[in-house]
Amino acid sequence: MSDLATASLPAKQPDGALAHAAYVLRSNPVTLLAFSMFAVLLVAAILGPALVPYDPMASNAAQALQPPSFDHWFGTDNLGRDVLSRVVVATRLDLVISVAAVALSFLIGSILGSIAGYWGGWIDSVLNRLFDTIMAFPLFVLAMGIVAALGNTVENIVYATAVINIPFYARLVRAEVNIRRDAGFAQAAKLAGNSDIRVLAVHIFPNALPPMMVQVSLNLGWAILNAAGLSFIGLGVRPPTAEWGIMVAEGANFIVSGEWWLAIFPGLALMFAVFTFNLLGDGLRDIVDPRQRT
Amino acid sequence: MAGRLSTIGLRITHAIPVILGVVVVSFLLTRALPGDPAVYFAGAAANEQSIAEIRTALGLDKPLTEQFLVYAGDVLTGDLGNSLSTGQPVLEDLANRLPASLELTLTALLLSCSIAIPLGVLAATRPGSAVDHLCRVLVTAGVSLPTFFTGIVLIYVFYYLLGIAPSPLGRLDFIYIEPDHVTGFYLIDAAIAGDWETWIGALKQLVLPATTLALFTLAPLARMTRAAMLSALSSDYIRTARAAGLTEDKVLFTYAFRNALLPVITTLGMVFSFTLGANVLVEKVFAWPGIGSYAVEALVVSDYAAVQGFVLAMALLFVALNLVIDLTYTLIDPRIGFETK
Amino acid sequence: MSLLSIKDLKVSFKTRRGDVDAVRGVSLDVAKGEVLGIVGESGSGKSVTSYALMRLLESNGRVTGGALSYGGIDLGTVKESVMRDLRGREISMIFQNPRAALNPIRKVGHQIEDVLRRHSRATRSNARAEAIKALEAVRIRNAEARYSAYPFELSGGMCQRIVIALALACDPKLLIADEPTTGLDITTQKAVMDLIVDLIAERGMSAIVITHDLGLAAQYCDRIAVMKDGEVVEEGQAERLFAAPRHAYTRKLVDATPRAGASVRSLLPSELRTAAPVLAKATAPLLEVRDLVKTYQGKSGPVQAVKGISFAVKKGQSVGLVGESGCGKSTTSAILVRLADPTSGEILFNGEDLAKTPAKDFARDPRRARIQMVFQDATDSFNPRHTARHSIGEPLARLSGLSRKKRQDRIDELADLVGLPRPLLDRFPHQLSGGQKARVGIARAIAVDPEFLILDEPTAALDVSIQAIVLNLLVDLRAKLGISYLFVSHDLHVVRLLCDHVIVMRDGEIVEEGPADRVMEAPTHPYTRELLAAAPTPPALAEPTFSAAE
Amino acid sequence: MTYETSRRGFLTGVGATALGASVLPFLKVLPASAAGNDVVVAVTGQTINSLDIHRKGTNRPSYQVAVNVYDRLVSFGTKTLEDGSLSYDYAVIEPEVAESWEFTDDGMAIVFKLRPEGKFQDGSPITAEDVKWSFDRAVSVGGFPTVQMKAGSLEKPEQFEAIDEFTFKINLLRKSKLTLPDLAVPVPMIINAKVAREHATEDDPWAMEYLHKTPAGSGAFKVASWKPGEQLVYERNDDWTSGPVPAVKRVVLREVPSPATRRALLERGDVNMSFNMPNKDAKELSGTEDITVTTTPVENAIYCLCPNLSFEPFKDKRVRQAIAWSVPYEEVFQTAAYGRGAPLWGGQSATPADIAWPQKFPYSTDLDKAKALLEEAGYGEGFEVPLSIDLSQSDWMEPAALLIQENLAKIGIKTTIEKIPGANWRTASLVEKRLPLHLETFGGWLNYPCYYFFWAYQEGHLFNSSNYRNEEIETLTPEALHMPVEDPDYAPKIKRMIEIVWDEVPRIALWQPALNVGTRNLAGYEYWFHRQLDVRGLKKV
Repeated sequence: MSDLATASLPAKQPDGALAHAAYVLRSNPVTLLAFSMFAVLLVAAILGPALVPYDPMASNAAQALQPPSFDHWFGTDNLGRDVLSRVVVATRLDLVISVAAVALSFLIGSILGSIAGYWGGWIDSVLNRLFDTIMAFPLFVLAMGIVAALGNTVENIVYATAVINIPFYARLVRAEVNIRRDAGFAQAAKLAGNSDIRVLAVHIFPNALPPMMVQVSLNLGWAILNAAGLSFIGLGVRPPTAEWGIMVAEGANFIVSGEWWLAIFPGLALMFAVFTFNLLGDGLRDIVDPRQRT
Repeated sequence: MAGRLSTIGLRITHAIPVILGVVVVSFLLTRALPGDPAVYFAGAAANEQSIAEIRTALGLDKPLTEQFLVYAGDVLTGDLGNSLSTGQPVLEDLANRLPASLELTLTALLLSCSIAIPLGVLAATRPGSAVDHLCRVLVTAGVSLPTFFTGIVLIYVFYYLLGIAPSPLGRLDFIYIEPDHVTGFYLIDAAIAGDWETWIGALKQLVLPATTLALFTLAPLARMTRAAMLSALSSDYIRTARAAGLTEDKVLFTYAFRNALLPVITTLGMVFSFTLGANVLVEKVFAWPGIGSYAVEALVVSDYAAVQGFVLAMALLFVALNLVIDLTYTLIDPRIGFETK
Repeated sequence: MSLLSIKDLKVSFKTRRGDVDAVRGVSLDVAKGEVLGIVGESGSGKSVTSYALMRLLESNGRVTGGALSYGGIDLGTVKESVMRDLRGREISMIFQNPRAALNPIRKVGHQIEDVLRRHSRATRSNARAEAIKALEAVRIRNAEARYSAYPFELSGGMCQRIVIALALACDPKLLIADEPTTGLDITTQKAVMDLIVDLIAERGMSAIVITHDLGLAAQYCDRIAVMKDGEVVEEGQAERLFAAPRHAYTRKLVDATPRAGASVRSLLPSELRTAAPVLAKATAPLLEVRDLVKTYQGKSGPVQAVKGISFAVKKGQSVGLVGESGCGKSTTSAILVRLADPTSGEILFNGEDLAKTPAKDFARDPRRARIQMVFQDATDSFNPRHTARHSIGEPLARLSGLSRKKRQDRIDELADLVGLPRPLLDRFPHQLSGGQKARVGIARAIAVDPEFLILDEPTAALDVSIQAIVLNLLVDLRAKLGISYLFVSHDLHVVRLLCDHVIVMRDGEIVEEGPADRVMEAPTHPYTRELLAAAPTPPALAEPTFSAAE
Repeated sequence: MTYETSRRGFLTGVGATALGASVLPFLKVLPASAAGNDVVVAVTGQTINSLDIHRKGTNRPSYQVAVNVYDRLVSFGTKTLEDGSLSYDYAVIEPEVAESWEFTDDGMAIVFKLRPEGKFQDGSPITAEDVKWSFDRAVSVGGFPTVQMKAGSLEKPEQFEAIDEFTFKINLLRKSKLTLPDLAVPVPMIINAKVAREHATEDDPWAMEYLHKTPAGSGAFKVASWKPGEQLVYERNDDWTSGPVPAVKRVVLREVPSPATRRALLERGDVNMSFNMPNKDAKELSGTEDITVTTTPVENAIYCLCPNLSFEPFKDKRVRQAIAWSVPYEEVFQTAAYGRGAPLWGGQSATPADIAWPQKFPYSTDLDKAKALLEEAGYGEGFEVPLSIDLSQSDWMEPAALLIQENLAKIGIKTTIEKIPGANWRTASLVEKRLPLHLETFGGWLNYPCYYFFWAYQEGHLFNSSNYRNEEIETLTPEALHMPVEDPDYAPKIKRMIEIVWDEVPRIALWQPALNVGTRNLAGYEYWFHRQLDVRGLKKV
């Protein structure tokens, strides 16, 4: 009975997720870079306010519009605030906005998508038309409309960003659930006495998570851009809160007059964050892709 | 073929509830906008009475349901109302501005495709190589740039510092006379008129905004091309084709690429509609007289008719775009219309 | 002089765990006009050998040693451009899963033209005519019309014919057929194999047939090479191999191949054979199906998948349900196990009509534990995120009402029962082999002591040697636990080994039904006869290596 | 009037440039400087949304069409300011369509003699009938034009009489110093009534639809092409009868929303003028070679911080004074205005010396005084309040608010800054007057302190966003409003009014804003109270 003896099995270590992640990181330098960049972002978000050299809100009219120097690495803005401090401190807010928005759309999208994908039928059709309707709007303009209508607060930016992302998650979950709806393990779960909802929640949905994690990562970057775009047209957070988008938007007016540091540094920070999330998405894809595993 | 036609017919029927939904949502959204357009447009020295007069003139004193019925009726007859901020009929505004947005978006996508697709194919033929990683980092960097930021930097560098680019003044420098209106696309109209001077002028204006948008759209296209090519190249029919001794070019392009094109076209469609939305910011930076900048301005002043008209136009465009994609699909993939959805 | 000569071929693959040697010094010769069969179980390196020969290895594989010589040309060192000329013109290859092997969005005629024109067998002007000729050559009727067809419009068998036409279009001298019939229905299998052999003979070609099915190889090949773990363990004439296998592995394979006259125990290697268990006589009825109808809403009107069938299963009885794909056997089993609702009809289980409870509510029905199922695809039927222990424990947790502690004990007990080493219980499905997964699947199905077990082709994806073990396990369990089986399969030979009673289905109807031996030996319906005839018939063994247990 | 005709007009009129462009094909980019000496290119950030100032919904930037394309009976004179720049002269009323006018003996009517040679742009004569129709229209259509006419006591059509072809009479409801100046503002423009009537319909008796897109005036310029959101092209009316024919033939007014782009265009010499530049650009570009920046403090205008008296802490005068003492005026002025404009803080006396308006308020930054006042009022521990600003004016409001926020925090007043979108701003701040603490700006077209007080300090009036009411102001303001400035009672009344609002500070003056215009190779720019571009006097240099 050769298939049984453990000894005759190829000497195979159980392929843990960590070991696999380590392999992906080792074999792909870009992904390693992405994870390191992500670590930097996290540090800035968590410890930012403790690390920065100046109070990001404190103005100093005498020091307004100073170019980058030893005292102010990123220069100062029109109110004399330290740009470096503001850029670093803004990390937390920007990450919170994107994470909250993505979490919200992930949650709602998952529920709606699971329902549509698992039960199908008229509820699927109705939900699909709903998603089509949202997608038929130019998404950024829809976000603008929502923020304009609800008022520009951080929460509303989060809601708007979440709403325009819901269809993407819902569609993805719908597809992932749909292909697994009649999978053997789902049927086996039913035979084991699981109700439909349990089968969906415990067996099918967790298996749809890996491709969603990739979407989540890419989406985090996009959510940051979206919030920044809203800030750029004046529908962003309240001053004097530091936020990258609004800093770029305000700094943009200073570029032509030579005060490039006002826009460039927050712009680079924005780019850095989005870049990190996008690269991270590719890396996550490699990590969660079962075909990449032995 | 009948199967394909009915698939397309089905798509059109699916579009009807979407358009209805868009009409309702856009109506509600505009009503939820803050501010009272009547107050805004009554002007600087208005008093209660003049505000009330404007409110009546705009029909804003009626109950919401009645306003909606009036609006829906007008939409059915093709009347989108007058924009308050430009003072023109919305339909006319859109007709004037849509070609500008489309010309910009299409040029950007053309530019983007001509770079992203070869890049994606190149990366797919050498997965895991340095070229692959480089492509990935480059296109990811592109999509990480906020368009408004790229736009400003490009203007600063190429116009202000280097002086290579023309002044960012919309579609045509004022020294040129706009070509006779045929399609509304300056490049096409100028070519029809044989006015190459203007053609070049229009092209120059397009370069920077189109580059800005193209940078942003490279990533999804290149990524999808790479993924689709990889999956096509690893499929059984490629092995069959190789086993039959077909040349690498034939395998790559006739066999793999055509199959990989399907998901790329879907992505292209999504990117297109996304870009039309993202135009808003680019148009603002480049003073581009498109519908995106129109919508932003309308939104800020609660210009109901303009916002609704814009949203409706975009929804129709979206539906039309999906139809075009479906048609393209049926041209490429014979299976369409035979599979259950 | 041989047409093809492989000397000490070594192929290795670069993987994360270092280099894996897939082929370790294989030497083979194919003479002109000869059909060589390469037989082996999965992972034996049989396909890799052929890909190495064609130089179509995946990018992480490479030839690390040996020589490949085709008609004097060294295939190992010749330039890629020359190799491309050889492929399709001198050496051709056909693959398993014919539908995927064709470009889905290109007309089949054009795909053949591509090859013809590549090898200058046709010009632009006569390509169409030549392609149609090539189609006609593989006995495709109405070739003109087929020329413009897309693969999705054709049946699997037709696709395989197209693939053959494509491979033979340029009159190659050597054809490599890699599992050419896997995934096809048994009757189609036979037609395709007959065609290949006829064409090879007609054209005086040589061929290599790669298959896991020793019976098939024996029937169609002149000579057979048996491969195991990247090496050829034995080589010889088909008859000789069956009659007097020299290598232990060959013997094991020969034994495990189901064939007429063999008992389930005789499939096992002789050292493992034990006395067949004694089965209690089936008496009282357990399940009775009456006028079961299932209608689907198809694209062009309703489709009847099951057209009013009736049959009964007695307590402790094992009933085989046989038919080709699309005959309605899977639909029937899904309805019986209450995963789907019938359109009409009754399912009397211990006298109660189960059809009255909708499938969606059956999960919480007290009778849920009474009827269980072993799934066909062992990989697909396990939640990839759950360990074997978790999977087996699932029905216990939901249905048994046992405490957590008791459940763990029961799982261990079950593992012992199905012969699964306990340490393996903590592995994830992808860390288990096919046979192990089959055991886990069976353990899960019997965890809550069902009275009735539906076995949906439980061995279809397994290698024959593992199949033999699993089949024996099932027989033992039936004897030990007194469960009734409904064994769903396409393979009459396998069904006969396990079942007392056989039902043959076709197009949603039962065409023949009766005791297994009677149906096998004296089929009354022509379809049953056709099925029996289509199954590969390995040469009868000189003498049964083990006398049946009766 | 359709697009086609306007385009044809554009092409036939364009002569020089069209020729220029086709003759010089090798010139890849033709900068503004090379575009010919009679073409001026100007950029602005705003959209002109109508060619008719009387229309409902016509925005401020569109008023310039009324100035450039239409004439009025009278106009203001021109004076040269100390810095050498030109400004309209409020003290001088000059003839435009009217060649002369006189008050009747009782002073209750004005009779205007029109120029007999006056011609509309279509060549038809300007008659008293046209003037009457135009004035009737302005007082009848409602909305802004009617309100503005009313400010000059021009309220009913019955007041206007066409005596004969060239004699027009206005009967006055009351004697008011505001009437004659109000005839020189853009609103009472003279429309070609014959043309307008042709396009009037029963539903639209005042030809609103027609005149919205097609001007019918007699002004110095015609509209050659108009693309809302893109550009407006003025073309000289070579037969202008109401003044000297302008020096430039065409003026292209390009709309460029981004201030940075506008600055770049001016710096690179691609345009001749950037109208209404941000203060920062004005500060940095003034003194640059080739670019002339003209900064004119806007008359009768103040940027201020308004505590709303409907809300509790602000009902107490001492709280308002405390805020007034806590504003970091100098920093605000330097940071938000880049020092462009005039300071309005640091006045030495609590009583005004003269009736100049605006003049320095008797406050400066003194946090100790502020704290003391707050203690006195019982708000020693401070309080919380939102500080609202207008999104569309965030260029100055935001930095100002941030600096004010910081200083208020120092005396214990915690503020959160609330940005309100433009559409909502007017409703919230002026109509509903519901913003507890906000920034505000108002400038009166008619340059009298009483006019400012009328709008900004009288209860219920639009710009009194502080909900301020003072009985004395309520009586003094209407008394002073129509009174001639020479009246001996006038100055004491005004001084008293100023003293009251200084003491009670319902509006805390921050500074007097300025209008910045950058020009390049261009002379003849003239500042007007309406703060729109008057292109009539421009000439290339």
